[in-house]
Amino acid sequence: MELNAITIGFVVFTIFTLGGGFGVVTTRNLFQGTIWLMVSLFGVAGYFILLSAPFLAAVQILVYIGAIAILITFAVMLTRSVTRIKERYIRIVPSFIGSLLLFLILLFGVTVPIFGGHLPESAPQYVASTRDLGIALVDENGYVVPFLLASVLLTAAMIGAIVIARDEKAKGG
Amino acid sequence: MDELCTGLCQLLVESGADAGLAHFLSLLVGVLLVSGIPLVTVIVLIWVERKVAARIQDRIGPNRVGPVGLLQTIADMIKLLSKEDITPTAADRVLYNAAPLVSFASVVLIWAVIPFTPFHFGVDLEIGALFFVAVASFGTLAIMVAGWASNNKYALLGAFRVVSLLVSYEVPLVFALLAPVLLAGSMSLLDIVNAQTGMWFVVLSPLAFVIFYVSSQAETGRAPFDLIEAESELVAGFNIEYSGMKFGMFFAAEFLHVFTNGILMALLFFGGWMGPLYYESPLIAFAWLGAKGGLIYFTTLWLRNTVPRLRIDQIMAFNWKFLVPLSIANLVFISLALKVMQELGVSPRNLAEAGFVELLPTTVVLLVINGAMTVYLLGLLRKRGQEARRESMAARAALAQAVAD
Amino acid sequence: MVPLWMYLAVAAALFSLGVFGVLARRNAVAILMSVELMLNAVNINLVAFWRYSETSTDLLLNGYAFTAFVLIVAAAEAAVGLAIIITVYRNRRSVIPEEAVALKG
Amino acid sequence: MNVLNEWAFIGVFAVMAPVFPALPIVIAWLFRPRKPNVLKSSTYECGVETIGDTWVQFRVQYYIYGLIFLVFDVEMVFLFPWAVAYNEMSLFGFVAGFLFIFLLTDALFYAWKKNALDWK
Repeated sequence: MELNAITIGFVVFTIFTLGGGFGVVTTRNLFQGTIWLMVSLFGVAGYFILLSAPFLAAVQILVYIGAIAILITFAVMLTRSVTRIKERYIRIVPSFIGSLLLFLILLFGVTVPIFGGHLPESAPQYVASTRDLGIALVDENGYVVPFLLASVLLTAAMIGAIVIARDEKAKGG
Repeated sequence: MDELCTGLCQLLVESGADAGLAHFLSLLVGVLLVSGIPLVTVIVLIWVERKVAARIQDRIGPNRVGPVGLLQTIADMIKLLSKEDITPTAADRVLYNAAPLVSFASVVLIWAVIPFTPFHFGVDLEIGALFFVAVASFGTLAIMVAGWASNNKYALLGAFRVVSLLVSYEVPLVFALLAPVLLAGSMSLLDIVNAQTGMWFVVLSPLAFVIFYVSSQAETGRAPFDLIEAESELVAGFNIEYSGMKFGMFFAAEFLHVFTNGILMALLFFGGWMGPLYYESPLIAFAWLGAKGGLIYFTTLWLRNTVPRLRIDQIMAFNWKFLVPLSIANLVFISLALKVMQELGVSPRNLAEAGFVELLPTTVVLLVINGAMTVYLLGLLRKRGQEARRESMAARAALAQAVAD
Repeated sequence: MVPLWMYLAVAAALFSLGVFGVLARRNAVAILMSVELMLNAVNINLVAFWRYSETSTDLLLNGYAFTAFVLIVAAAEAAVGLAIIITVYRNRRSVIPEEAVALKG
Repeated sequence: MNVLNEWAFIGVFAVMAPVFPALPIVIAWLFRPRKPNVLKSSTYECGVETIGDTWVQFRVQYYIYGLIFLVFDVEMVFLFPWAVAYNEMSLFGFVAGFLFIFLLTDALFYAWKKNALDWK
């Protein structure tokens, strides 16, 4: 691997993604955990840019850092998760062994043997643009059904979450 | 790498520098040039803000340091340097210090995609319009972090209120932003400006501009939505524990954000650098953009200094029950009318190549639709206002009755 | 260009981190965050496969569009999941899933 | 490749952007006086001693606004490709986009009817 903008970017975003992920599963303080999660997801957005999908990167930033981060923060405050739980883990040893095994299987059992040398190292030159996505999303031969189903899902999620979260007996605070 | 390496990069390579290094250096010079503009502007902006506020309040404003007080900001910065910087013991030190940096950086980063003239810009991203919304969401998170990391009840309470205000007003902002994107058929800011050759978008969709204007006023936390600064209620809000230069950074970010929004509105709705003789020289184009952005900026200052603050329940109700439905309806009507006209062949499909005359029928139809919506909305608001007045008068009368009894 | 398997390796690592978080963390909010990590690991894979496969030339946007839909599902999951956590907390004063056993047989 | 060059610019810009505000803060750190004392660096609550956690319990309404925002944020983001492709789109696609908007507007009106939008 030569040293150029892409490889530098890849290394930086890997540090962000995995470092942030490590922070999420280890930090005691859940507000800091939220920030770690955002660091990790920012790294994933960086990957999307390296993979020529800048629209998805923008969506990632907007949805996660703009909305889900705020939502998780609100939930952390509402449940006082920051201060209440002293012990972080249950069944830590079996979980650790299990996830380590999973990682090794995924890496050396699936990824390296199948994709290590067989797929082309260079990607196709032509990249679909946001306009192509827009046309495909609402095309009858494209993704119009999942597109509308997604809309139904969002509506259902919003209605459901409002019904669940709303407190009939008003509370001060 | 070779075809990318032009201009300064090429010069460096020819003088014997490493190709990668030359590439990086030319990028760095570009970044410094582009970011220099907002950084110089913000120093002037603080002076403008104070001077305008003073004039509106019938004062003179800064007038001691330098000619007409122009160097006042420099003097203030030197003063801030000598101020003690207190970090509360209970604070989360890393996040506490990072928040002002992210807050300021999120505003400066918007300038990376702003085209200053047809030929001078940092980058012209395919997703330009989405980019600045995405970058602005870092600013929201920075406020949340600042409020939490201060470890202060007032700071956290202030941050919660401000963040819920910011996210709420982002909805109409982005729906209004969809109108120019739809008209231009592109998210690149350069394409959006070029599509306004025949007709400015403020004429094609005035309501979208009004919604964008109002919600960006809220996004920057300016009156009548200045919950960020609600001194009388929240002892200043999320930045209460900050002092010295870090406190200054939050304010610099806010001032710069207001002006940035002015420039963005000039680009999205007022044809950017379009104006007489703009093609003669990039300087004239740049001057046009600056003049339009500055004028919009001035009106926001004017508004800030003349209207009172709303209560949070009023702000939220105004957003969710008025601005959001309006912005959705606006988008629906514009896209419907345009599609019908395109199918009938009255309206051109590519606005960038359409002249003023070709666009006339489109303009008239869209203006009529916008006018009808405005009349309806004004009627609605009038009715609602009368109801509210009647309610509060009844409440007042009941109170007087109770006191009399 | 970075070879495909490196992206897949990072995604595998992120996924395993998420699995560890889901299994081992006590707090329900932390578990939800770990699920987000797993979803994002899947997204990296989808986009990487889309980018490196030959089909991206002829408008077959499968990976691209799937990622978009996964994002939508992630948003819906976060909204409902957090709402459930808040409600459980309100009724039981606890955010530990093992303690919310009212629906158990 | 050209696209990535643009993003390299954004990358350098993103690295530099926090440096600009950091510079004056660092300079201030070099010059500023340091006289901390217990009272000065205690939590500022108008002189009253702090009681209890900072993380007091908040009202659920904040979460509900965040939730409605999240749903609309996701919706808006997917309207952007639709708006970009607007001029080249078939009538069918146009109507599908409309349906998408209407389905989500439903949710807003539901929230409105249930008074979930009221600040209480």
